[in-house]
Amino acid sequence: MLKYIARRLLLSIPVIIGITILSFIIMKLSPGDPLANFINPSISMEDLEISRQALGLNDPLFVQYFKWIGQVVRGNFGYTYSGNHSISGLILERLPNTIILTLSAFVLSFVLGIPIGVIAAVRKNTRVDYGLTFFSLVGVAIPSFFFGLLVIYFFALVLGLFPSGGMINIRAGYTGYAYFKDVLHHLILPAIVLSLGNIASVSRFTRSNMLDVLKEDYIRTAKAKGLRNKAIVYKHAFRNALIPVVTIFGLSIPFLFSGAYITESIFNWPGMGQLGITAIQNREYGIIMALNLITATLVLLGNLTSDILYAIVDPRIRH
Amino acid sequence: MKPSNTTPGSPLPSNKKPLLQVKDLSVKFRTEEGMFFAVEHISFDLEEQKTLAIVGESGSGKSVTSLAIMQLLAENGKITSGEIFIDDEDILKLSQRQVQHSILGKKISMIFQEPMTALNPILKVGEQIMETIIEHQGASRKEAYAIALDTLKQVGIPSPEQRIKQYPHELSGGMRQRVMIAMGLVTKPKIMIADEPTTALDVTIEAQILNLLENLKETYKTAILFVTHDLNVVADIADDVIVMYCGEIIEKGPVADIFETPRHPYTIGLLATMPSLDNDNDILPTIRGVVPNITKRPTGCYFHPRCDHAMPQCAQRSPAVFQVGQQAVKCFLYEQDALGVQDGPGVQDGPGAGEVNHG
Amino acid sequence: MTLFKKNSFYDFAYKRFKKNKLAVIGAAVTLLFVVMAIFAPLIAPYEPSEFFFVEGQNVYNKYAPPSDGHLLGTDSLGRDVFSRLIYGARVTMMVALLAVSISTVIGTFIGLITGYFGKLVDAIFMRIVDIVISFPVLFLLISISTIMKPSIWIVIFAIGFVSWTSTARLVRGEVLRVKQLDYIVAANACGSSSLKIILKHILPNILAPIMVQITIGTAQAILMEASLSFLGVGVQQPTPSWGNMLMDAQKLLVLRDMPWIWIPPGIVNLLLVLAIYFVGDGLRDAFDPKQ
Amino acid sequence: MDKELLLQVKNLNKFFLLKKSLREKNRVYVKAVHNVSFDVYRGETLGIVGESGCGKSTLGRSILRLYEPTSGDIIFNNENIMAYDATRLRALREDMQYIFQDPYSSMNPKMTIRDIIMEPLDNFRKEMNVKAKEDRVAELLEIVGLSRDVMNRYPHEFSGGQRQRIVIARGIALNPQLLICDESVSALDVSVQAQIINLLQELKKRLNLTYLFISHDLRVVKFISDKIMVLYLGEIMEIASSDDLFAAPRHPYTKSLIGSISSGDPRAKHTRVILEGEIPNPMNAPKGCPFSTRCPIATEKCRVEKPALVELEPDHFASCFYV
Repeated sequence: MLKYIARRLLLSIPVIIGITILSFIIMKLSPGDPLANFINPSISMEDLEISRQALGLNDPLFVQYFKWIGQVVRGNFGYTYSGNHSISGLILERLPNTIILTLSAFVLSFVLGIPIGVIAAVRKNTRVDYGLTFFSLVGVAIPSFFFGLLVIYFFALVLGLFPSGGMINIRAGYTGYAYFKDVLHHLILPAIVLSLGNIASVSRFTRSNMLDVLKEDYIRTAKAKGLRNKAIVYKHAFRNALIPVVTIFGLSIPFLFSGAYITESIFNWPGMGQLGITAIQNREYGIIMALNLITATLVLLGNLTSDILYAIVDPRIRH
Repeated sequence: MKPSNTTPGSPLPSNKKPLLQVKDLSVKFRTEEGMFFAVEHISFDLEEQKTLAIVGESGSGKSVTSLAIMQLLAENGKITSGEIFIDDEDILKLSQRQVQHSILGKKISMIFQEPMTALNPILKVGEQIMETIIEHQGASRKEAYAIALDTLKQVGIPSPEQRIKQYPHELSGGMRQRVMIAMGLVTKPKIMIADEPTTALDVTIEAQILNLLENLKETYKTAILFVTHDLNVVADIADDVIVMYCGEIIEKGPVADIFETPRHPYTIGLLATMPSLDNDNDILPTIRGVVPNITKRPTGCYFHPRCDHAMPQCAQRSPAVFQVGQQAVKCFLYEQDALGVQDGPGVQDGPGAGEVNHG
Repeated sequence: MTLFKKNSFYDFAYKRFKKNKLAVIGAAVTLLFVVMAIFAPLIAPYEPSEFFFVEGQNVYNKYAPPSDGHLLGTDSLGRDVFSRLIYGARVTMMVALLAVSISTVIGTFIGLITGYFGKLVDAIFMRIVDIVISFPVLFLLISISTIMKPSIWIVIFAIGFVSWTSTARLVRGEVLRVKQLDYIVAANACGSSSLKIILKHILPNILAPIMVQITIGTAQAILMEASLSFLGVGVQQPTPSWGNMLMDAQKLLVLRDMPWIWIPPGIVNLLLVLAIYFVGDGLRDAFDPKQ
Repeated sequence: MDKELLLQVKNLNKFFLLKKSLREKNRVYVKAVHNVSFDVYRGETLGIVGESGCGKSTLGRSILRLYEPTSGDIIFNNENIMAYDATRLRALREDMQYIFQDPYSSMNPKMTIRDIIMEPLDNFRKEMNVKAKEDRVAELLEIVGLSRDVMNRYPHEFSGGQRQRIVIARGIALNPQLLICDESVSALDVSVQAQIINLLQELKKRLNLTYLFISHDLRVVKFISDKIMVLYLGEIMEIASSDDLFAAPRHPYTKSLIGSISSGDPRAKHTRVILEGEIPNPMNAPKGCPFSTRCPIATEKCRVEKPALVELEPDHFASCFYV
């Protein structure tokens, strides 16, 4: 078991390095000179060259890469072109908000997706199954921004049940429990929008796994032993069907981070996604790369956790 | 004895009451081309502490029969007629819950061909044995554990205290089959169905398992319905034999009679095609042709296109069952001479084993 | 009448597919959209970028509600929403199909090579796949779109180059499964070359899951394109795309009071993707009769 | 009758690396085939028998170099094919063919029977035109007892026995000298099994074939083979002519193997010999004689020292200290 984890960790080292190289390449390929934004017409070419030297922009690429990586390891992603804000500061400010949103969506996807899939599989070829399957397909097929807009339109604008955006009611200045309640109130719609696609894929995946497992020989054995349906479905089938579902824990993380871009921008949720969108509009490559790198690392960690979980739930791998 | 349209009850007059009685059972399967009979109007009895072997080639309906008794047919299979009595109770009339509660695992248990896939990979073997005891005997976990451990000892598993905590993949094929058998016996059912329990095993392990089954039958006083394609195994283990072909019982009788004087041309052919250790011919006797697909069965007697003794009537209608000595045979050859007359195509003067369609 | 060689695998699959109502409806709807895309100039009443003016005035007829002249009203620049919707199908389909072609070719090639030859090639390529999938798709797409000047072609290549990984993983897995079957060893035993084994024995036997993947991939590419365009880094104005037609709905006023501008493109987008998913599910069931 | 040596296997080893490690002593190998040597004469059938994990299939595939042997020599028609490069190895396929156990998976389901049987012709008979090849396919189908009408059909339209006939037709398409049959009748029903065994017997005479017949079924092996080799955990236990082996088995394993099969006679019930214990995991194979863990007559010597394969009588070899 420990060996397995160690092996997985070892394998992710080249991947981490690859991620940083790819991030670096994308950054270097970005058009325009990072200094171009600051060009003061009064600065002479010589002075510009000096600052280039100072910034290390004339070094060979690999030297630049190692310098950059050295900074990144220390958590330093540089500064924005405009306003000279520390990028890590900006991101740290946003990171918790994104985590609140994605984590809620993550929990929702599995808390709702797994039971939906199980029910559909157990009630195979009934109306319940057809209904749930259709719902899942719509969930996978609907563009998330369109669903977001629909949700805002109906639940915020027409019915007025929830706020249409933001994370807190700034004017109210809540603290303590009231603050928590206010965030929750703002969180519900974006979390639903962000998780819908994931709920749908989780339930589809669970359903098909359940159906596969229900056809296994050991289910027949369980039936032959005269066990109750409940024991057959939950003890024998469900636990086996859950094993592959663990693998999509990891896969759903990039999915949710991608989705956060759109959800956050529609709902004005002050997270990394929204920061990213603004960065794109302002061509802040430093921010974009930092975001890429951070999310890629989070995703990698997610996949790793998911692999380890897999090994924990499946005795065949554990040994 | 008068011919009947279905196979008669036990060929052996006996005052023992059968534990398991299958009467006129038919099973249909839905395929993409329509509904077809997998098993047609079969009847047989299984008596206390006897071993009844159902033997047949693929597509003969032998496994379907055992699954139908356990009500474990696949979704596209359906029992269309018949009765299955266990202790004088027609279990087809019971609700699913009643069958689960009072029949399966309690009065009748089943072991399967592939012990690897038939055991749940993520549950410890002990747990899988214990749950049956807890379900049917209301035992506590502690009691169940003790019983499970004891049963593992009974089936000859070395160091059961360790094995009980292991997962199926940690055991060898032979050990897994022993676990399956322990699982089937742990509630001391009166009937056990064994569906090709040794087919997936090596010869030396097969011998061990067959030996074990025979011993356990004595200890547990269990009757066994043994489903197999292997006539050698039948010779070793069975008291009575049912030979199936295309979903029908074509011959039935005590094992010694069937092996000594097989009556149905198919049974004769089947016994002759086995390569034997002391036969040194160059060419094996064979049955020509192939088993027809379930969707393309011929009219009349299903065997007639492959039969060397086929008569015009064989193509037209299905023969009735005739009693010849201890054997019941579904073949027109015995129409005139039913009841104990020996001049059918027996081994002596009929199409003897050695003569069946060489090459 | 059969489209395929009698009794072949595809003949059976076709028969099963035809029996699946949802899949047939999905195929019909998809076909309808394809026809719409091809014959857009004949169906659309106006040019997609044609500006309309308020009658008798030199002012754009902005945000006009649906009327006889403009079936679905006009947008923020006074363009006919209905016509843009129809031309949008063209853009959407072209982007999706080309992107899927790219990802399928790359993914299949890499999957075949890594699965068949294994060892070092496999280890290297699989790490590359790990790297690429570690970046959330939209992040990568956005990065690529920001580096290069956004255009339809960039969108196509970006989607194609980002989404080959799932095809590659699928194909690799299938190759590994098929590779150990006896008929591959048999082909080897009767002297067939590796190239012949890959092309004649492996590829035809993994085509079914690849076709399902193409279908699903097309649906996903449509969604990706729409998302990118909605965020302003995909297909750029004035070219109409179902995604960029919804950009305006980020304004509260449009969202609340002018549903004709954003609901129709959203609905058609949903419909098409849903239809393609139905086809994909139908194909999967038709190819795999066990289900 | 002069016997012509067709195949000679010398000290063949095939190890599978199970646990990688940079240090040799930490690596774990499965010795699937261990130091196997035997001769096969032209026109002869050598039966290879053993239980699961004994390496019989690995041996069959290694001889064709479908698996690359770890070491040893394979001399076929007086040439050591271990020295062959890829091109010559492919050319060798003309003379050595392989028939698999499972007729369901040994044909590409997307190809017609015509294309399946034609594949070896496509590879080696480039001079033949399509018409000639098609005629040859028809001829082959007739040889194996099928009609030429089946050419345009697909494998799934046939029963197991018919499929095995088709596979055999493909196997003999190039007139090979050696045919390796790997459990070729094991998956078939009894009545069909007899048909295929007869077909193989007939072809052997007609085409002057030599067989390596791999099977776990002692009855079948006895029936079809001239000479039998008994394998256990990758090593040869005994080799003898079919009659000798059954009449007077020498190795304790052979004895138990023969004893453990049923007599097939209900009156002679309970005559099976029960060999206790299980086949050890090949990963932890015993140090000495591989059979020592189950052998009724094993001594301390057997557990530490490997007995050599010795010729007890002419053409009867066994590897046991106590024969």
